[in-house]
Amino acid sequence: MPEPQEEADAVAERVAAEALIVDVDGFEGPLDLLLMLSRTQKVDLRQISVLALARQYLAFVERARTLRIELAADYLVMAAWLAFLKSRLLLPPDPDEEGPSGEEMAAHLAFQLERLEAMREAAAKLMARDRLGREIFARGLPETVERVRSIRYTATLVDLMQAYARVRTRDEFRPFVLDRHAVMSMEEALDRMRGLIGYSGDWTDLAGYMPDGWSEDAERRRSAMASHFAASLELVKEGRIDIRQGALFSPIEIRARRDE
Amino acid sequence: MSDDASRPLFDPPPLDAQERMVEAILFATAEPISVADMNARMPHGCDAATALALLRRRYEGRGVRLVKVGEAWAMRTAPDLAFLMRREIAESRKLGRAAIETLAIIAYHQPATRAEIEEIRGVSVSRGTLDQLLELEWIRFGRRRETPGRPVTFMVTEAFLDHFGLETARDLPGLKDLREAGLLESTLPEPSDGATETDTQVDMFDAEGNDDAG
Amino acid sequence: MSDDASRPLFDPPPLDAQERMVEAILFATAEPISVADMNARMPHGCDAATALALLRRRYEGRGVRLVKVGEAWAMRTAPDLAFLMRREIAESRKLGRAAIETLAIIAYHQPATRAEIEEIRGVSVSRGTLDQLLELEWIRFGRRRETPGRPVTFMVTEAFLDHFGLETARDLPGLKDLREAGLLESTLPEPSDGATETDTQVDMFDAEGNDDAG
Repeated sequence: MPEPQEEADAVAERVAAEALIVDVDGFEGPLDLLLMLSRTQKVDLRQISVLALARQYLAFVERARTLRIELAADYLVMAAWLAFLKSRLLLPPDPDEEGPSGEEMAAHLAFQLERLEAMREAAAKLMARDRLGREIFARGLPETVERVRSIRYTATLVDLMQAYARVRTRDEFRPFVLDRHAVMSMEEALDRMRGLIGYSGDWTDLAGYMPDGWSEDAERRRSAMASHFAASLELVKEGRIDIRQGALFSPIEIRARRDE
Repeated sequence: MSDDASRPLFDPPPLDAQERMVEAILFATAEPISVADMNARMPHGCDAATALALLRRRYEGRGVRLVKVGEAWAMRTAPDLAFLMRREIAESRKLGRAAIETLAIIAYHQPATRAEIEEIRGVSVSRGTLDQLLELEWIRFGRRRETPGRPVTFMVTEAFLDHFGLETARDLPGLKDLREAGLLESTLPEPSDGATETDTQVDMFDAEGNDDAG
Repeated sequence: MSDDASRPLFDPPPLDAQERMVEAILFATAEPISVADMNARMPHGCDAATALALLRRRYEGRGVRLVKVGEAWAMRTAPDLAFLMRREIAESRKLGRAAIETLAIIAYHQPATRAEIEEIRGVSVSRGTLDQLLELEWIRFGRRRETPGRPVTFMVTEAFLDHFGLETARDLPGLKDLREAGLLESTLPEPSDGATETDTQVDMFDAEGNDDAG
């Protein structure tokens, strides 16, 4: 870059910086400010001197500080980052340093600026298009489209009967859950017998264990007997009782086991 | 619009261009617009009336046409296409399970209270289900039951009988008939000779399709 | 509609009648309408797409024209007649710079997450900005990104396309140049000078040669 140009830039830079300070609020963040500063370089963003830009930015922040203008934190964060970048760019690369080189960081910043600029231009182009309601118009007097929703529910007699059959069939399944008046489960019998068994040291007829109200009706008696018999076998298996039957069809007798 | 309207600085646009203008104006305005208003909007020297006449002819027999509303003009769809402006969304839907079961229970047990329906279905009956059936006019309210709380009862309607091709609700087949007709299975009705299944009761209990019988 | 759709009970109306119908449907509404919607409203057997092609030709060069918006179609005034319409402009809320930039970033980078928008603008995006764009129905939520935190993405809508006179998001001004310059990438492309396509955006804006609608 030729010397006089640089001097002119420096002047422009100062003027710009002063103007900028007046309305720092007008900027949409540090990147926006950087983009504005970069314009003072009057070059394509691809050729921009990031080092010079960093100097401009830091000068701006310094100036803001002397004028006691409060800068938002993100402006200060950017300043710190740019100071770091500046040192990276100025010092010879340290081979032990991890991370991106100063040049890479600078290139990325230039890319960010270019991308932001590109999006701004795209936004401007977009807003400058012939737009609906401004240059192009939709029908001003639309006619309402009436929506008539008619839902026809269909069901046939077969559907109806199947539904009824389904409900009634469910009903016939219900004995398993509800119609317990004629059925005693083994669990019930087992619960009863566990409670009673401790009192009987001698052989007792199993029929004597039938609960009240379960021996009159044949159906109930059968169920109670069956469940108590099954429960007895369970208790034998557990080793809690002995069971015996003298002869075919003779009474089944049980007693609590002694040897425990 | 320039303020010296008296001096014709430019020639008016050709008539076909004027016709386009009238077309765009009529299309986009939110209200019918008079010839005078059109002229006021169009460039100096235009003759909206003539352009309008041309445009009107152009739209003759089209899907939209130019109509005069008082002293103003508007575009309107052709009356014979009014049917397009009505969107009839006719859906035929199968009545949902809850609804059909509820309906069946009412039909078989009418007059039935809600509590009775719930007792039979074994689940509660939502207000929506009953509303739907009432709306379909397949059920109606019957007399209140003379029990505590005086609950309303539901009955099936004439429309119901009509729809299902029944003379009276008593014509509904009984449970036994249903079983004999094979309607108690979720699968197909059994073959008429009854060779494979000896007892309908059996397949009712061993649920759907266990083919291990063979 | 009819329950035996397989059997054509009636022949569909002749094509010129179908064209009238499409014309009426499009004139009756301010919103774009899809071909499927048109077909649904027209009598059975109609082919709205064919009728639409005829109609489009008919309106070429007229004061109103047929435009495609996404997958839908609409009648719109010709842009060169904007000067006639000054009175129709309903003064809309002016969008702030943040909103305009955010909109552009979403349009050109879609689907874009909030973090990506912030990355490009270098400043956080206020909730209000996105709300404003959502309210205008110019942006909508896209699919969540399958990255940690599963951030939501934003996309532009059909109303956006309609407003800016775009047929698809691929027709955004300068899109091709921006992509070739690597400016739609998240990082600086490798300085290989070839400016070869990189694949990140390809899914959105793939079909390069979409025939420009006049």
